[in-house]
Amino acid sequence: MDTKEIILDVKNLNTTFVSDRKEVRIVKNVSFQVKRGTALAVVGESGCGKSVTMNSIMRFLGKNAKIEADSIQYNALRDGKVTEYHLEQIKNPNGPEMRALRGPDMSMVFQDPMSSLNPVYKVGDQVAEGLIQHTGMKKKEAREKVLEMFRKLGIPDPEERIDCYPHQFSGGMKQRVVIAIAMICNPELIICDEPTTALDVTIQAQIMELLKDLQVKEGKSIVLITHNMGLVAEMADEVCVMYMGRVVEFGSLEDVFDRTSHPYTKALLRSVPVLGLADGQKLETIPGSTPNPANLKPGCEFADRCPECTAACREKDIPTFEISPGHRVRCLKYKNFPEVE
Amino acid sequence: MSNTTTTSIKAQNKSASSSLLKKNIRKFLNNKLAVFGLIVVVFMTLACIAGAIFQVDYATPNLTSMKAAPDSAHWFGTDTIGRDLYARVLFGGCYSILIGVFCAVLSSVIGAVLGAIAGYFGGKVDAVIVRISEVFQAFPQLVLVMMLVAILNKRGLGNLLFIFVVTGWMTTFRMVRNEFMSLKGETYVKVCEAFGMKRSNIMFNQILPNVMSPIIVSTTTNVAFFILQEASLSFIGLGVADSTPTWGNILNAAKSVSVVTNQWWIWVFPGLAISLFVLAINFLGDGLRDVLDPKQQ
Amino acid sequence: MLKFILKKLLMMIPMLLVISIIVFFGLQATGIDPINFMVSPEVLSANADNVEALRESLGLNDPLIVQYFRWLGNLLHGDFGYAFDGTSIASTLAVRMPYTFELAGYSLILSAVIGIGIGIISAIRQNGIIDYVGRVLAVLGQAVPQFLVGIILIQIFSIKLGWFPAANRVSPGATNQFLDAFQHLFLPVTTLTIGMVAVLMRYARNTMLDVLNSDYIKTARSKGIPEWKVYLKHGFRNAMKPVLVILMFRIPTLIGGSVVVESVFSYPGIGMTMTNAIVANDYNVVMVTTLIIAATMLICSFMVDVLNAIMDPRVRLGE
Amino acid sequence: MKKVLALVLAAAMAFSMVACGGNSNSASSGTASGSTANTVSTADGTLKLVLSTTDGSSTDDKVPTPWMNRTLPTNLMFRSLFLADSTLTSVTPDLAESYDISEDGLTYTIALKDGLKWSDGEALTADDVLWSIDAALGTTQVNSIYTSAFKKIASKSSEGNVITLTLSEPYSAMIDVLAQFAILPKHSLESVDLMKLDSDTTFWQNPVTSGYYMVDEFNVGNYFTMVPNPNYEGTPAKIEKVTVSYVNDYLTAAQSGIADYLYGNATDLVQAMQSMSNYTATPVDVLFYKYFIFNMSGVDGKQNEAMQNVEVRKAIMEAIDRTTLATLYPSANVLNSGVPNSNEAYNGFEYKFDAEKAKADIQASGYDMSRPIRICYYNNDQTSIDLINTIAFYLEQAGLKVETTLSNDGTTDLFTNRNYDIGFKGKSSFSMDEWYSEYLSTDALFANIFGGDTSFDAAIAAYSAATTEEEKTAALKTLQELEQEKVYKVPLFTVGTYVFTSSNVKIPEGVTFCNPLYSCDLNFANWEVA
Repeated sequence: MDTKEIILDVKNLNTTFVSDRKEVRIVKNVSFQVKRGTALAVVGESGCGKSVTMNSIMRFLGKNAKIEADSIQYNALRDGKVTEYHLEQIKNPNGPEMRALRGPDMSMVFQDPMSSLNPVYKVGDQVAEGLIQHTGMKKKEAREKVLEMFRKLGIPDPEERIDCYPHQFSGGMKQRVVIAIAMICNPELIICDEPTTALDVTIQAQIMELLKDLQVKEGKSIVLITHNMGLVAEMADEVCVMYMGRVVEFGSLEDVFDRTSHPYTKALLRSVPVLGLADGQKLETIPGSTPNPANLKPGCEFADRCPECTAACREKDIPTFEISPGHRVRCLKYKNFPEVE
Repeated sequence: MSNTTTTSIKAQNKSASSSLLKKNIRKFLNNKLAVFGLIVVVFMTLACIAGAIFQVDYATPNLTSMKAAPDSAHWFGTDTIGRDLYARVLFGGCYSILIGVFCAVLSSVIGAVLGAIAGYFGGKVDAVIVRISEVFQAFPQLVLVMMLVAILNKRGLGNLLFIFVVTGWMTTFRMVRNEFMSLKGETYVKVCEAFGMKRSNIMFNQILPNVMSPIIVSTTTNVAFFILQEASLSFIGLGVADSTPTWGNILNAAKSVSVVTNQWWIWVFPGLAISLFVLAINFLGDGLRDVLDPKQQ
Repeated sequence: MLKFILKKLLMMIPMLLVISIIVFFGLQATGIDPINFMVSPEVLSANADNVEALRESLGLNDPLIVQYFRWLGNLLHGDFGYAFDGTSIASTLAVRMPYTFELAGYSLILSAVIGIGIGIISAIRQNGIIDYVGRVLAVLGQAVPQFLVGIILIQIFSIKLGWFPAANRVSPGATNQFLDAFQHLFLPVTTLTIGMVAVLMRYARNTMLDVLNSDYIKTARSKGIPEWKVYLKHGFRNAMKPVLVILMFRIPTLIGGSVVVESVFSYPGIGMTMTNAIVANDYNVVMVTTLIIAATMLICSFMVDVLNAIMDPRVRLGE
Repeated sequence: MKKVLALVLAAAMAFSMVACGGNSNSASSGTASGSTANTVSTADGTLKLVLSTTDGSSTDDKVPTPWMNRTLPTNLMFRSLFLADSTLTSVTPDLAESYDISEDGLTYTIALKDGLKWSDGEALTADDVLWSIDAALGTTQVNSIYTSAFKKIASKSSEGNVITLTLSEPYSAMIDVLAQFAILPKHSLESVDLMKLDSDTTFWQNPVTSGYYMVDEFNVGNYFTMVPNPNYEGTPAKIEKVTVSYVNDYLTAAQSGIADYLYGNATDLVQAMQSMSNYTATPVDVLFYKYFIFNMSGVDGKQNEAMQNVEVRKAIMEAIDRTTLATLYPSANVLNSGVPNSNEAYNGFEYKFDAEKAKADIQASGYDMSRPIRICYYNNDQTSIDLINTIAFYLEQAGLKVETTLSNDGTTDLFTNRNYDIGFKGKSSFSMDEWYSEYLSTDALFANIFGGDTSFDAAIAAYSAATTEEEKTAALKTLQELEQEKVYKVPLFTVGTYVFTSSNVKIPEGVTFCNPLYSCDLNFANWEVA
């Protein structure tokens, strides 16, 4: 596909953690693309590796994480020209190459706004810091920019709030500040790691609207990590479903929600509470629990919990099949379809 | 049916806790320094106790063979009045380790109880106990000890133990209090309260076990601290009376400059004994911290 | 902020009162009769009447509570009383306190700089060489009794090498005051620092590790700022607060340590004064020195509180 | 792990470097301290002295009073009427021009030199002498040799430069005592409360002196320096400057090169000093008694029941092997009374060491064996601690329980709280006279310990009055017998003292050192510093 269309292309990403002298592979052969100007939702249960995947791409993991990939390609579009960056080749996770990208090109909104802000600095300064770093702007100019951003993000009384400290903010306001930090350098790609889990439901909606607005109006690309299927339905253009460190289903929102193919995705969708659940209708849960990533059996990781499991499922690694253009499923049910990398 | 599930849950719990224990032990064994510490501590303690049980002769002076260098009869040589230093270091170890362990454990107990009370009840009780601890904290411990020695005007072992315990509980107290402050807001405590459990039960049976690991770690390091403190006090002449050998007392010979330069064995062996034991205890404490405190990986 | 400082200052007053009560009544409990030390036994038995008059004039026959308030009143007027041998305690302290503050102060600064410095480097380069060596040295520094360190240093640097004097704070006829001070302070300050550095190093390392694992460090990195800024601006500043607290908690240990170190190095500070006073049962001196040390501790902890407030807006803005 | 072990080993080597180094190279340690003197000390031509702050004799904020001990620093500042020789019993005039003793030994006429001046220019007169004698009787910190001698002065007067002292009874040692007694300036001190005479820092940090030197600079806690006294009427000393540093430990001071002269009797000090090639060790003949004093009863009637039985006291002496104990000191001589065994007046009695007999005797005496014997001692040096520990061991062998306590003062503690049975003391005695005068029923201190027993009084008076050797010997024999019968205080041994001088100091030929706590003629004017 055209590098103008694809902003981020990940092929065969593997992330391994070394702990207690053992290596545990958390992310396995993950491949996906993010199209420019769209929103990709990465969904899955807690611990399925969604956050690790994104943090691997941004290189925010500690020294005990080993990241390998065939390719992590980021395509920057500047003045109609595309510059390719091969992130997998950058050695130092916090070196100048990575740093130059963080902020003006790719940025990240973290899960917990409560702890994502440095408690000892004024929020305005924290937002301005990246701007000053990348543009060499004067403090005063930067302040104007920050005020502008605060207004855009709907922070009331920005002139006053800009000189406040994080502990004087509510959770929702803090998350707006975190988003401001992510947005201030006008990046192309924003990775939002469960940005609303820690917030009240009403605030959640506001924040999500804000993000959607940004994506649509300013043509940003967003990767949204969540386990909230409702949000996915509202926000995403494409959906990537992960289970036990693998992408089990990838496709457009319609592919995944309306033509749900993988048994796990089906189970996941069934377990979403719907407002006005009919009397006597039970909310379904997925039987069993996620296996321990440290000692996995061969074959499909979902086999033990899968109602459609066959003996073949437990034999060897399952390849991915493309059941319609752009809709890929990792399940032997579709072995008649063409295999893809 | 319900029976079987309970047993299975119990069994699960059991296996889970035993696997946790196994994991912790494995983690501990992987920490070479901690294992080294444990071995040294156990070995030295056993050696000292064995010395005490077999009643090695640490007290008989022999002025004809005083200041004798180490040989096959006296492994560590003899001291300034010809007593066998090996026996003295063993016996002194008993007293020093006793002082360290006794004071560390008792001061931890006092600190934990007061910390639990202050942290759990909060309010005025907390304010009063915190003030008391601050008053104690305002005195340098050595100064407080010196003052108490002046008041009691005796240099017995009992007095020293008393003084160390009275002056040593504040750090544990602070730690336990802070933990209790945050833990008492936890749901499980609220649940216990809602069940109408006795407060003492909630404090000591429900909350305290969660704070045990930092207490254990700080107790370990306190053992080392008190042993060193005793040595310091002995040095300025306010420690245990000379008739009771402690490592500090024996090391006191290093006050004499000519002993330092001419009879190295008189101070090097007790000095090494203290340092090695303290080193080992600290390694052990660090190891325990790594195992027990999940935050410190 | 002003309110905060005032509140903290006001809280020191009852603390000091309680401490003075403990010190006064505690030492009265020793049952030492100062007359025995002030008057020679010969005079004691010869002129019982005069002695009684002296006792009366010193107010030793008044009830304890009266004596306490008189003592306290005198202290507030700057009258620290007299040692049993008749020297004015105020003049003794005027000379010795600066010496001890010098010793403890330099050790504090030095150990803070070295300990926190190495601790933070250890945390940043976790499991690197500095980390490893630092950790082992820290444990070793804690394991050797302080007086033994002092004695060994004297043996090596004063006697064998002859680089530094082994006693006193000032040499007779020293022409270069700075050099003289450096020579006399070097060994005792080193001795005190070795013990202090160990604790600070360990603590600073652990705190910095905690801080570096926190989310806002990730946020800082996501802005693409250079690593040194991440460490110093975001990491260090936040790690400083708990380290400062532990630094404050170590000050008593430092003063206690200086008691031992002063005695090893014949250093004429209040530690020596106090040791001598205790051995001589001179409780007038013990009372005042203990009180002064305690007051110093309170002031230190007050200053740490203020510093904390300056550094942490959550404290400053009253949360 | 290996790194750790390596570091531990390195630390151990640092330990041993200190330890072994000193063991092997006593010669090189000499050169090392020589170089120390270069780096640490300042100007040449300076005599460097030290004062100890840990033996209780001086504090580091004033010049020590010359009325307790006459150590070298004070001898260089204060003079007496006479100057003793190294035996301390033969004198030459110093402040005095001449003296005369009446036939009956009761009237002393002493003429002062003309034109004597204090360092501040005031005249030194007979008034100063008379005031000093009065003051010594009224102040607290004063050696008992002065008070017991001056108490015998019934009247004193002066006429111009001539002082007349009339005694109530003959006292043969009066001139010797006066040779030690430093005269202090009346004009500077008469307004000072006698109780605080020795602690008046305004005077003692810059005293008005009569000797070679006066204080130039006093640095509290560290040192004082002395420069020649311009008003000294004799030949000025060749040494231009003297520094006196306050230290905790003489040996460290010597090794680090800040002491040209020091003294001591502790084994470790003596051995270490003897091994330093740049110091000369001179043994000095002194009467330094190490002795026990049994806490009996006070004039106030308070008794210590446990020690009343003389058999217990004797048995305690039998339980201790003093000959072996004496090996703790570089040169100690066992003795059995105040009279050294080598003295011809010694009566031959001996406390024999016999552990078995002692055990039996104590049991026979009916002593409650469960009651611990409490010993207090006040010297905190390693040798004293070793000695006490060994004594405790001997007593335990005899079946007794023992508690030993480091106390602040070996004498007053005995009677202020009767917590102790035995005091262990050291006394650098001026003469045997000083030893025996403690038995006087009128002795203010010991009356509280021996209950004011009058049985010694007559014999002591006879000894004080004795003028011929025969009379003295006879009196001493009587005293020894009394002493050995009563067993109130028992000497273990006398210990020899050493004076050490560094090679920096050139001491003129023919100088004999005396007891370093007393004053004698050292020909100091001709001392030189290299």
